[in-house]
Amino acid sequence: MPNFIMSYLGSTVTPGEAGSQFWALIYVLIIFAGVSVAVICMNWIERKALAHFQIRLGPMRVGPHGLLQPFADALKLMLKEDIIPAEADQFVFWVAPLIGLLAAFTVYTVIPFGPSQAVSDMNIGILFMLGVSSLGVLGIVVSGWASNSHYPLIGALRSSAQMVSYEVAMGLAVVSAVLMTSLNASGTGTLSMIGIVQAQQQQGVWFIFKFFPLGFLAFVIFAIAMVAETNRAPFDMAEAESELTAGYHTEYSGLRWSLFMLAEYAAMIAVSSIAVTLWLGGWMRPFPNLLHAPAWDFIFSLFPGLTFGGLAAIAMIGAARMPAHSFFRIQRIGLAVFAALLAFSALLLLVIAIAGRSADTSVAARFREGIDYVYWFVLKVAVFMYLFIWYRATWPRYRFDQLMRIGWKVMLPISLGVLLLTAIVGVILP
Amino acid sequence: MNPALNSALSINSGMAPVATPWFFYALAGMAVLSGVFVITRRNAVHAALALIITLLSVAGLYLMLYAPFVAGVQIIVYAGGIMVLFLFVIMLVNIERSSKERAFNRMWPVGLAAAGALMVLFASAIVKGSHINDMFRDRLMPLPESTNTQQIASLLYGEAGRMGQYTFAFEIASLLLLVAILGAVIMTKKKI
Amino acid sequence: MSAETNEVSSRALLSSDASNRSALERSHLDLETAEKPYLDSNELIINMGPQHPATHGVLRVILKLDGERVLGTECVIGYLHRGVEKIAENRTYTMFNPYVDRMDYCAAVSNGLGYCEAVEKLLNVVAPPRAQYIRVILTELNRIASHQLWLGTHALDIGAMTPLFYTFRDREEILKIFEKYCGARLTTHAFRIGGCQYETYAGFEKDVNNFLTFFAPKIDEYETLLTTNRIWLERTKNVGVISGADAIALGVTGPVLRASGVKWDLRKAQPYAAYSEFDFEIPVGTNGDTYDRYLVRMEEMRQSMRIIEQAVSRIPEGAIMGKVPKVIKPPVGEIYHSIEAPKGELGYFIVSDGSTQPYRLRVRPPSFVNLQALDVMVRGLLVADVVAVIGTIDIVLGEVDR
Amino acid sequence: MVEKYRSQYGSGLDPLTYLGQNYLAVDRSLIPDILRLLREEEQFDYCVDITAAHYPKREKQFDVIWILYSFPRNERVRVKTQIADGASIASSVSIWPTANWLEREVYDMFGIQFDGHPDLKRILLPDGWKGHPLRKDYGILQQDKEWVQINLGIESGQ
Repeated sequence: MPNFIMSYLGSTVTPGEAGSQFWALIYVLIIFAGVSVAVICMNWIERKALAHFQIRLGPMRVGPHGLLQPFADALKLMLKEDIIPAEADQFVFWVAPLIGLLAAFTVYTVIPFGPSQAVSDMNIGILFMLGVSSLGVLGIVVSGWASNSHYPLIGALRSSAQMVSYEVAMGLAVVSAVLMTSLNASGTGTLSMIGIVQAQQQQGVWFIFKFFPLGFLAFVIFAIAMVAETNRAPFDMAEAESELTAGYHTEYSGLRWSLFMLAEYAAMIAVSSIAVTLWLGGWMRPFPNLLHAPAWDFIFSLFPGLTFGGLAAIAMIGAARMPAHSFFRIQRIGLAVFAALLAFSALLLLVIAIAGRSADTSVAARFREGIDYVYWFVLKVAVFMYLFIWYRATWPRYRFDQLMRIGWKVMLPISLGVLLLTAIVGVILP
Repeated sequence: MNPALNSALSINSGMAPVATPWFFYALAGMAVLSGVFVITRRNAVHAALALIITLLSVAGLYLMLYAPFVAGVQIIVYAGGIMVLFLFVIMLVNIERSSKERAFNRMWPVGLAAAGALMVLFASAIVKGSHINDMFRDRLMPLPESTNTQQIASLLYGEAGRMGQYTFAFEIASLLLLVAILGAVIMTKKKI
Repeated sequence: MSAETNEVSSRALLSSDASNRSALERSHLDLETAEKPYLDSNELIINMGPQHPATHGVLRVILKLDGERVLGTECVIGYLHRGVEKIAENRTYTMFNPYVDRMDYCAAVSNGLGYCEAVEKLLNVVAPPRAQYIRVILTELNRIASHQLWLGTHALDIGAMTPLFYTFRDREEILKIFEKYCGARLTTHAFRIGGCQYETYAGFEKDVNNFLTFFAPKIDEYETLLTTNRIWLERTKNVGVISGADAIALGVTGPVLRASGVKWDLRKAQPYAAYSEFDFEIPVGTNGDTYDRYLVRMEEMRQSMRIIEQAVSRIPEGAIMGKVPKVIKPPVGEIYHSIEAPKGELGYFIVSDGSTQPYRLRVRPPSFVNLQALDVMVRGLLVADVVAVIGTIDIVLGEVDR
Repeated sequence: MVEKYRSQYGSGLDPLTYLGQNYLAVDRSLIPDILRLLREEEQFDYCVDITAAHYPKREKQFDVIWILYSFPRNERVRVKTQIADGASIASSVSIWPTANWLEREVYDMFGIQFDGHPDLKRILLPDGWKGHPLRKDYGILQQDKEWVQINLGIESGQ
């Protein structure tokens, strides 16, 4: 058994590629659980961050600082009556949230959290991601139609038009990044997600800085298009609550509605992962080529532990600063326990980092490496998730025709131009 | 292709795909069944959903044929793009009326004949069975999964210093599509 | 929308009759003249409201849509009708006073001021100067509060969540002053016929001055969020345009009229209370679009602060209650008195038959009349703009339906 | 100004002032002309309000009142006329578009018909409601019980 585990840990390829059904299944489960937990965390963070943007406190009642609020919400949504409108198309109404969810989660099969930390490394990874994530719109369109109601229908029409238009600009931006992968020594590009990150590693530069400002422009276009693609503010036309009450999911309630939310957040994480992989060096830590000494490796591998330590400290301060009133006692204890858990994780991570500091093939070193990869990847994705919240708190909503105009008349020409220039520069420069 | 990936690939090149017949029959059955649904469902949206399932199963079959690029394009273009537009249009059509109309018009004998002919073709290919490789021997080309995309690219655009076999046809096709797009825009737009 | 480009400066508008005439020619604003749908597609009839997040209460707008384009609208109102005018006929003048607060509950003080002044006029008494000053201060504070509420909800309608909370934070300070002054926050019933019932509490001036220094940077804060925000500009510029002539023909008043370039404010045109003693400007827009209305209201908040500042510094000593009989029995006659409420001209038409109860009391609600312009403003726009325009007219359904 | 029209229209016009506010008592037959004149010639371009009052004991039961304002003159004037129950009066929607809803409200509350109004129907009360609440013979507790029972499914709205 240890040998079996070691055989995997020692592998340099993804389980899908190695043909290991067992490990692939484990990975799928880990990712499914991880994404679900991430969505729950995101739910809490979004509510808290949004609240603080808006000078409120946000959830404070369920658990210390509302930490248990997402669980309470989930419980509530699961127990809520599941209403299917009488005039709705029963089957399609039932299947629509599943389509969205399926599309959002399928994408994760090719997201590389590390060189071997992915379910599979598909040859056409990025194409697969774009294709599958574009299937998510089917769920929205179909749900709007099946509700047999005007507002959802308008929401569905809006979102289908919006997603189809922004996919074009998004695709062109992606292609310009893919073009850059071909500037290796071998002169062959790749569509594989892992290959793209490795290309950045070999070229020694994140693609966001490559051919400045071309890479940056492509990245910005992608960053805008991905907000439109996930129906988030300021492009949340499909569910604009002040215009269409709730857009495509107006008629949904309970668990079905929560599936839509789950799909939306999963899709947000997925597109952020694409952006990170394509332009921000994926799992790579900052300056892997510049600061490549083993000492630097060690210093950077301390970051996960330190991050958790910082979180633990914040939680601890929060517990200490709670009012000294008997009403808050249980909350204080809860927060302290939470802080202790975080601190324990921090300790564990630090121990692993120190134990695996030598770059050999020991279990600890392997673990340390894997943790590093996942940590840096997740950190970069988290920045994007924060941006999503920030956008939502700051900007008014675009109008539908303005959105389309920007998509077709601004983003598409710019991304085409960037693509052409990238190709030209790529041919001339080396 | 970067060396790291190449070395990675060499590890599993001997791996046989798992449970291939199972996947094949499941996907093929799904494709056929939902294909039947496409033409029998009176509700246009149901038919469209069935068509999406057909397209996805076919994409799965492409994957099994070591043609991931075609599979990806199938998903992104047909399932993702065209079907969304289909649904878009269907939603604007009066569903109540169309669901009352007869699903089959008088062209159905022709359709049946065409389907029968196609079936005979496939059957003959299957009957030849083990000789199937003989049928297209001159076209048979080893297409390992890893370089499939690259080979398509070199067919279309050519490799360094050599024009691709289909570059001209490819460009003509894209030009044709461009003309079609412009035509559609001009026909529907009152003023540009 | 109206093709006539509207460059009416207030003077040009006041002197020329031609622009008004053109408004007359296009004055049949019924649904029959709705625009034709594009490519003969089906019209979509949508009920917006009465339960809808963006209709500010129980307004129901029936939208006739071509896709997302609005071909015509019809407002269905009356969901909040409480028969205020009928109630007035069955209450004494004093008893009716609190009822007016419930009409425009966002600007209860203004409503009370209008009613008290109307009855005072009918009685032929004048409130003492100190009472007038207190009235001005509170009314202007209420104008700021009303505009804050408008700004928050309007921004929320357009999708900006955050300004709502900022404005509510600052509105809270005003409500605190109200609460300290008369014990109520929303439906204040601050004034009595003949003056004010309550003397200002100790530290009133200080509180008001504190508020002014606190609030001045807050307006800038709102403006940094919105005024030059690109999305905000795109969503509000050239949306819901109404020309000055159209606005007059439709009886639109208040900031909506001023944003269309008509420099008309009852505080200047026919000064009431103590307004003639203060120095302030009337902001005027040029385009009559949603953005101009936004700017006008933002500037009005600043001007209100100017008025409050002057009033607080010059508040005279003296009585706060005029010579009003215990039982209010105005002589037979009728009176129309109107004030500049935050939403426009708020008028009271009272017919007295010499008894203790009004024989007929008519309220001329600004929201009701302004709402009529919605149809003109949203024709040919998109659904999203309907929401923006409803927000920018600044209606309060309590006042529309009464 | 009033003198001019008085000579033109005879005795149907009566200028009055109360508490410094001017109003014209006008005979019903002259209303359309006078309103149009006020709008076109005298620049009363803003129709502030249209309302009515009910005097059940009079022969002509209703006062209909137009409150007008002139932007150029900064002046208000009220026009008042008396009409009998069931009689109708010319609509002024073609003079001031704003009269549309105001007249609808007068119709809703008093049951006064306006000839030539594009869409004269109830505005604040529901369409099928019986009675006109601001008439003096309509009690303050009175309501259209039948309507409430049918449309709201409850015994009484109070």
